[in-house]
Amino acid sequence: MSTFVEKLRQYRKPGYYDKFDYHWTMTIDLDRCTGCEACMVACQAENNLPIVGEKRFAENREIKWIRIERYWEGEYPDVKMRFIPMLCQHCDDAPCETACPVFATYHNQDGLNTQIYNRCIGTRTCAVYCPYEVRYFNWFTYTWDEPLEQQLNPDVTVREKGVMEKCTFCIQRIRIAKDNAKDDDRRRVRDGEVVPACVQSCPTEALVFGNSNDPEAKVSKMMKNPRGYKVLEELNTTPSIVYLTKVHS
Amino acid sequence: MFDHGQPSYAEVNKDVLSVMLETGPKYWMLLGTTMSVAGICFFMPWIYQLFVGVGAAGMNRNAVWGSYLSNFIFWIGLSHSGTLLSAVLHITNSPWRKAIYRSAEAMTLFSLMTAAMFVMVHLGRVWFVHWSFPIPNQMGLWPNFRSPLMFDVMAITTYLTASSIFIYMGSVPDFAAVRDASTGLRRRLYTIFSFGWRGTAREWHTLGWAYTFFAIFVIPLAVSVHSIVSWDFALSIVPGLHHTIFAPYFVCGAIFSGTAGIVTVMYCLRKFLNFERYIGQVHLDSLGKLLITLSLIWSYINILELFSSWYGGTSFELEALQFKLTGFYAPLYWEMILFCAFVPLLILFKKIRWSWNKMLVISILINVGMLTERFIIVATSQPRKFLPDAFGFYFPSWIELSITVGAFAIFATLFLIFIKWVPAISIYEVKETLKPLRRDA
Amino acid sequence: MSISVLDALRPGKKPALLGLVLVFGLFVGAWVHGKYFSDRSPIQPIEFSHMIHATDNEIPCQHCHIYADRTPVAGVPSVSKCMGCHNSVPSVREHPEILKLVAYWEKREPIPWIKVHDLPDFVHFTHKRHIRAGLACQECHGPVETMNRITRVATMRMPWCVDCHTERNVEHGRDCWTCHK
Amino acid sequence: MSKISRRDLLQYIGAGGIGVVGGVLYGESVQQNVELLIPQVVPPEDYSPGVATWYNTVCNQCPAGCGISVRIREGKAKKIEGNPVHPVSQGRTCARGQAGLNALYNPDRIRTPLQNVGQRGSGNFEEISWDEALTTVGSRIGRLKIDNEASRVRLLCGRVRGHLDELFLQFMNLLGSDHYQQYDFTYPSALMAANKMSFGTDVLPYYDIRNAVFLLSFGADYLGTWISPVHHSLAYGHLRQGREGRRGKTIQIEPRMSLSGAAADEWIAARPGTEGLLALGIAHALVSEGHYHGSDRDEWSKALQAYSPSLVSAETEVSEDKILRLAREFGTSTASLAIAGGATAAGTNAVASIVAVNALNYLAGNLSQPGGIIFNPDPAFSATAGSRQAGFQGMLDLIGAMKAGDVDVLLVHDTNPVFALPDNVGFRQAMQNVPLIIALSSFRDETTEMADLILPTSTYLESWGDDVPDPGVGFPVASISQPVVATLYDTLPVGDIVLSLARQIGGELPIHMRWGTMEEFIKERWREEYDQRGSEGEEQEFEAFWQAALEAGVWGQPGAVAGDQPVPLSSSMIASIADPVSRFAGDESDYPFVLHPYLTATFFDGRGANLPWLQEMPDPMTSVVYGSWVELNPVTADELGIREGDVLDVESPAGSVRVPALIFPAIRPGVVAIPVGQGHAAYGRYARDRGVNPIHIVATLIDDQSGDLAWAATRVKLKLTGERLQIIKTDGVTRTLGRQILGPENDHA
Repeated sequence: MSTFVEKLRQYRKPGYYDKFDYHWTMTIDLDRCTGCEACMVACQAENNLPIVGEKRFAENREIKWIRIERYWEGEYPDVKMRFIPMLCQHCDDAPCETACPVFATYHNQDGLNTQIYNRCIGTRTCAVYCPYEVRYFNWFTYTWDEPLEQQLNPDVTVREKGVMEKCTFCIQRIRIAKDNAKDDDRRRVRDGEVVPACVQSCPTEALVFGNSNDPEAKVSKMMKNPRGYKVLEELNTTPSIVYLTKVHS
Repeated sequence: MFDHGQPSYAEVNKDVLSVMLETGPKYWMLLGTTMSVAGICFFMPWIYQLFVGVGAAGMNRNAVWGSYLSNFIFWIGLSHSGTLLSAVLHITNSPWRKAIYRSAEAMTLFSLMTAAMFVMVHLGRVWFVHWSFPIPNQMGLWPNFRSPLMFDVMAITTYLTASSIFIYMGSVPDFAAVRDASTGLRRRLYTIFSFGWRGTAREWHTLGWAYTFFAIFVIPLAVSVHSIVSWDFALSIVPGLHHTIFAPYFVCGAIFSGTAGIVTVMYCLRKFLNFERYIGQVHLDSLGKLLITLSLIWSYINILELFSSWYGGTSFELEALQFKLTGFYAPLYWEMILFCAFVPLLILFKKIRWSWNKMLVISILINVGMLTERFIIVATSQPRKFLPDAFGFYFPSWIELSITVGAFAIFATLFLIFIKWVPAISIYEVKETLKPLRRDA
Repeated sequence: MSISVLDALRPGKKPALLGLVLVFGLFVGAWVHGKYFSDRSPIQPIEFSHMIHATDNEIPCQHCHIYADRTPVAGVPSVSKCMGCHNSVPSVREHPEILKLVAYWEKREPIPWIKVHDLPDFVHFTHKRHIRAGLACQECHGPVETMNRITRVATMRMPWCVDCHTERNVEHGRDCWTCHK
Repeated sequence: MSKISRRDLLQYIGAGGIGVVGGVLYGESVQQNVELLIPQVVPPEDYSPGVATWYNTVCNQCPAGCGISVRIREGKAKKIEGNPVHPVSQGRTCARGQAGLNALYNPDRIRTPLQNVGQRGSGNFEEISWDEALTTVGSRIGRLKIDNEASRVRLLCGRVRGHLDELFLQFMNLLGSDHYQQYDFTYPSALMAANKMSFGTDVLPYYDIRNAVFLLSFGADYLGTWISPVHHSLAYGHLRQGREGRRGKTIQIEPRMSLSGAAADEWIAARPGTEGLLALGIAHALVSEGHYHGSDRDEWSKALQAYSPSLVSAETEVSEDKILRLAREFGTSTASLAIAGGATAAGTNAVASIVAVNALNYLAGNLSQPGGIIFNPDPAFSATAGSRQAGFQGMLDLIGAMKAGDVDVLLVHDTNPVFALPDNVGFRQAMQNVPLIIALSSFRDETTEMADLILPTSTYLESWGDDVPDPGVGFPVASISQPVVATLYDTLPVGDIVLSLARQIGGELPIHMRWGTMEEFIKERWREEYDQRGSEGEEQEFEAFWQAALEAGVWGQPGAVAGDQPVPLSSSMIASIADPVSRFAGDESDYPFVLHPYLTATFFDGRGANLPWLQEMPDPMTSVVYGSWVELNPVTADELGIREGDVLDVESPAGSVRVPALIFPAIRPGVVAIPVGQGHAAYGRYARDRGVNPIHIVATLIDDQSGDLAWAATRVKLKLTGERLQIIKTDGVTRTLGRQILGPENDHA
């Protein structure tokens, strides 16, 4: 019993993940982001997101692991549009992880908030608990008009009806990078070796991804930027994504 | 105690058993109807949903929980007074309980089952539902014991088991009575059911002891169950759900709707199984008083909830509050307030309290109110959480509505089957309340 | 008539027994199927014998399964590869099975081998990692070199994988995302 | 122990038997179905299963000419990413570029040659063989050639660059027809004309946004659609945060906020059509405030005196001090750059406005300066496609010719004039007079539907070719596009079609166009280029060079000097420009609103509409998917009592469209905007019968100096139809409600 208590005590202390090799982190510079949505299509291509069709959009059942949120500020003529890319924040204290009764979602040693499609029974609790609303449910089994299915990425499962899905930080790419690292006996992957689809595509280089356990990594430097903040920080979900606010001049 | 004069022991047996032993065509017609309604309104849509996916229901990206869950809570709630009430009244040994507790407990049982059905309907991949039970497996996979849903599974199964044992134990002497009154296969079956009950002093003593023990055991259980159900919501951080008051709120609401449910059932028993002699004014009167008390507590908690939301003053809570009180579903909200906070006050008047028909209407209104309450909880907070850009809206699809209706048919079916297998009124306990017979009568 | 439960139960004795026998039968049937009728050892289009190749002629596995240590997939040898050797082995040229092979080659058709070791699409498995970790092929595929017709010895199901990962305590070997994708 | 009777025994055995059978059946039922393990007959050398390979080629979703890398697994294209070594895209891609895979694997691709049966344009086609198709075309054209009537053959392409352009040219020349034209709605003709006027160059310059500190954009949506969005986005990122402690500033001047407008620090909605005037006003202020110190200062102040800020402010409805402020910032910033495009370059004053903007650049002294206008050297390859651009006038000539029956054979490739021209120029009707229309196309768009014969072309991911980004990036660049996957269907790369046509026609064509395939042709041309430039420090042999070029997908000379310094801008130009304010078709009293059609970052000029990923990509500014809408200022909407989703009749002098209204906070009152791209009558299941095409109701006003279509110079009136149509958007509430979502400083609702 005491061991359990011990476990519980040291569980998810701040910096719980520092002892591991990786803590995958992303920074998003809103001063660079132009809301062009290249990231959304990149994600769709990389992660086999379904083409849901007009009807499903009308029903508000689209699946976009990363989306651009729009906020108007002020009124004409002094009106401003603000974009903010919203994807799974991979919180260290993720509300969704306590919610799932079958451990289909959990936090792994790389600081990733993961979703195991095969284990999911579709209670959808995680989506209710998630304050960022970045978890997407497969209301149906989606199909691809032949021959579009030939594009499907073999490194990523095609999800069936009744399971929850969400951003994985392109874990398949992380996996390949780790594999290469192992091949030439490196303990860790090099900085910049892993690039999720969205980060890779971003034409303004607003998105930066890396291992924040590595102080030399670009992302670690970006995180120190005084403009940095976390969305809905007050909820204490300790997200792994740091946003840099837009500069007003 | 008895409105129409006290029956003799023999009459009690006759009255109660006749319900079981003599079955007319009316019964079969009724049963047929409820069953077919259950089949058409509940199971057929569900099967369709199993094939296409949960998308058949009206839920969407922002509102992933819908009427299935609100129904689930409603039925759990309905289950709440039966066993609890019976247990409480047993240990406070109030005599008026004896005539009604058996059906009340049956109600508990069946509404629990109905609730369980809704869990199944809600799940995206119900064919893997067994994963939510801690079954040892080679893969070393366990359920997540931190998950309120996990608590739920535990609580409900325990409660179901406990209350079935409770009701069964109470029925053993009556099974024996059935046995003695019947022949052939039925006699054989009831021989088994009644564990060869003889009615010796020792048996009576053991029964009494065990029954009391269970009564005490069940009470905290019942309270915990609905607290835990409330945690499904309260342990999330969703504005409008993340309230400490939720557990008592749910428990009180549950007993409230449950008691109203009992009134409805009593009415039916009385009308259709002609138990006028046994279920009388006294029951109605005490249940009525109970209803008033509960509705007052309920209103109080409601006000508290609104207040704490408002006092919190965060943009999230205020938005949720505003949407609840003035948004699209505001009419439903005020309807709920009317039915659950104001209508019950009418019971204060003896005229109304003592009239079966009026009480029936009120009890039904209360449960309508409670059903909407559960719907509002699900439909108003969760589609409008933290990021305005992701605000959404939820409206149930016809499939959900039909399943909601079908659930009542399932409940009715189960109850109809029940009255043919178990004495709907506890024979021996009713007898306990009879005044000893006089020789010269 | 007595009120003894036993008396009441007695007539149910035989149906109960029958039921028991039935259930037992089910288990037997399932076992028999697994042993004799399962897909663990299907008839292949060509009666290829690993016994002859691996044991008698002592050809190492990766001579034919060339990708095993380089890529996720071990790779089944191309038809040209088979022919490459068999052209220079006149002794068996007239063997009926070899004639089949030649037929495929001349038609420039691939041989439709039936998959024996198959993992579901949602599993990420790479031969490379396992071989570079020093596992012998036999650890998973069994004594292939003694088989005339290839037979699956392991279940190739999750518990089996997990057990092995646990025994050898593979780093993060029990993290779901190590194998699921 | 009572002994068991035979009957019982049988029963037990029976039960057991049923059990066993059941067990076996169960086993069968749970068994996975058999999968086959198909070996290769002969494996290719570079093949390794389960490992992805990347091939570089050129994107063709818009004319920017980005280099892309395509991820290939087991012979199938999986993902498109930017080519990291390509100077234009530098490893990045836009949404359209990535959606190229949808074009390759599009279910509505033309899979075999098709012949029209029945009514032209009815869309009844039947499959025919290539031989049949080629002989039909070959013999027809051949006969014309023999009768010396080859000039009755016309070839119309989209923007075709590199050696494919040369191939077309050669083909037509050998045929004896000089009617080889290109038409691309998005081609910056006005910009060309204006730059010719200002700098006397035929080559578009390179706008060095990357190093600019103050960017003043007159209607050019450089982040979404203008010239080279990906390249500009990279530049923008650097302009904002790339330089330590030196954040560049951008100003956007346009009546409706575009992506670039949203990104800008300041968005100024001048009166539509007066942007050029505003530029002159700023120029005036710049000179008079003494921010310009050139020797020709006096001439300039003379030339500009008519445009004093006070007058300009009255015309443009931009406050005077704002003009002065802009002038000051523009004049004093270390590297300031002004660009013009979009609606500003699509009025009757297009050239005038751009010249005015060029004047600004000159006065800021940023010509050939970092962060200014860098003049491109002549493109890497002699072939300059620009000259082939028909422009609007050219199209009118073509239509005239077709109407007059001077066209016997019309070859159309990769352009869709039926969609991208106003209705009332009557391209479609004119086509009816052409005896034989041959479409070389991969998709059945509106123009292709009109063809008698469709020769299916392979997509750019299946074809050989090369490309010269235009405008370049300041130094010579050429990209190779190579097939990254095997051709899916019975289609041919367009180059190969031309070559086989040449063979069919016979005569001297096959002799001069002797290449078997496009690949041979490209390689030979590159060899020639290599031999010419061989001296330029390319030691290795050609084969090595070729392999390297294929691997890199691009060849360039970053070291090479930029184009020669152009003639200094003379102030006389200001006098020479026509009215700097645009005229509008339609009288303000009948047509109170200015129609502002705009290219979308999603569909560009409509060519992306058949790609499902793009249809499902929410519009960046409005989050609308599937369909089009008309944008109204909230105030205007209130006045007219219009709510979102009310279907409006948008009527111009040239026609009308029915489209649901969308309330858009960032559009000038009195202006209504409709996105270009939807409204296809054909073009596959994803595009067909969805939304409306504003170009169709554009009045045919032309720019006074370049003669190009002034597609932003039309007035419209709105009528409520009473119908309602749900506009499908992904956004919920687009105000922050005071929540700290955009960060601490941005916490205002």
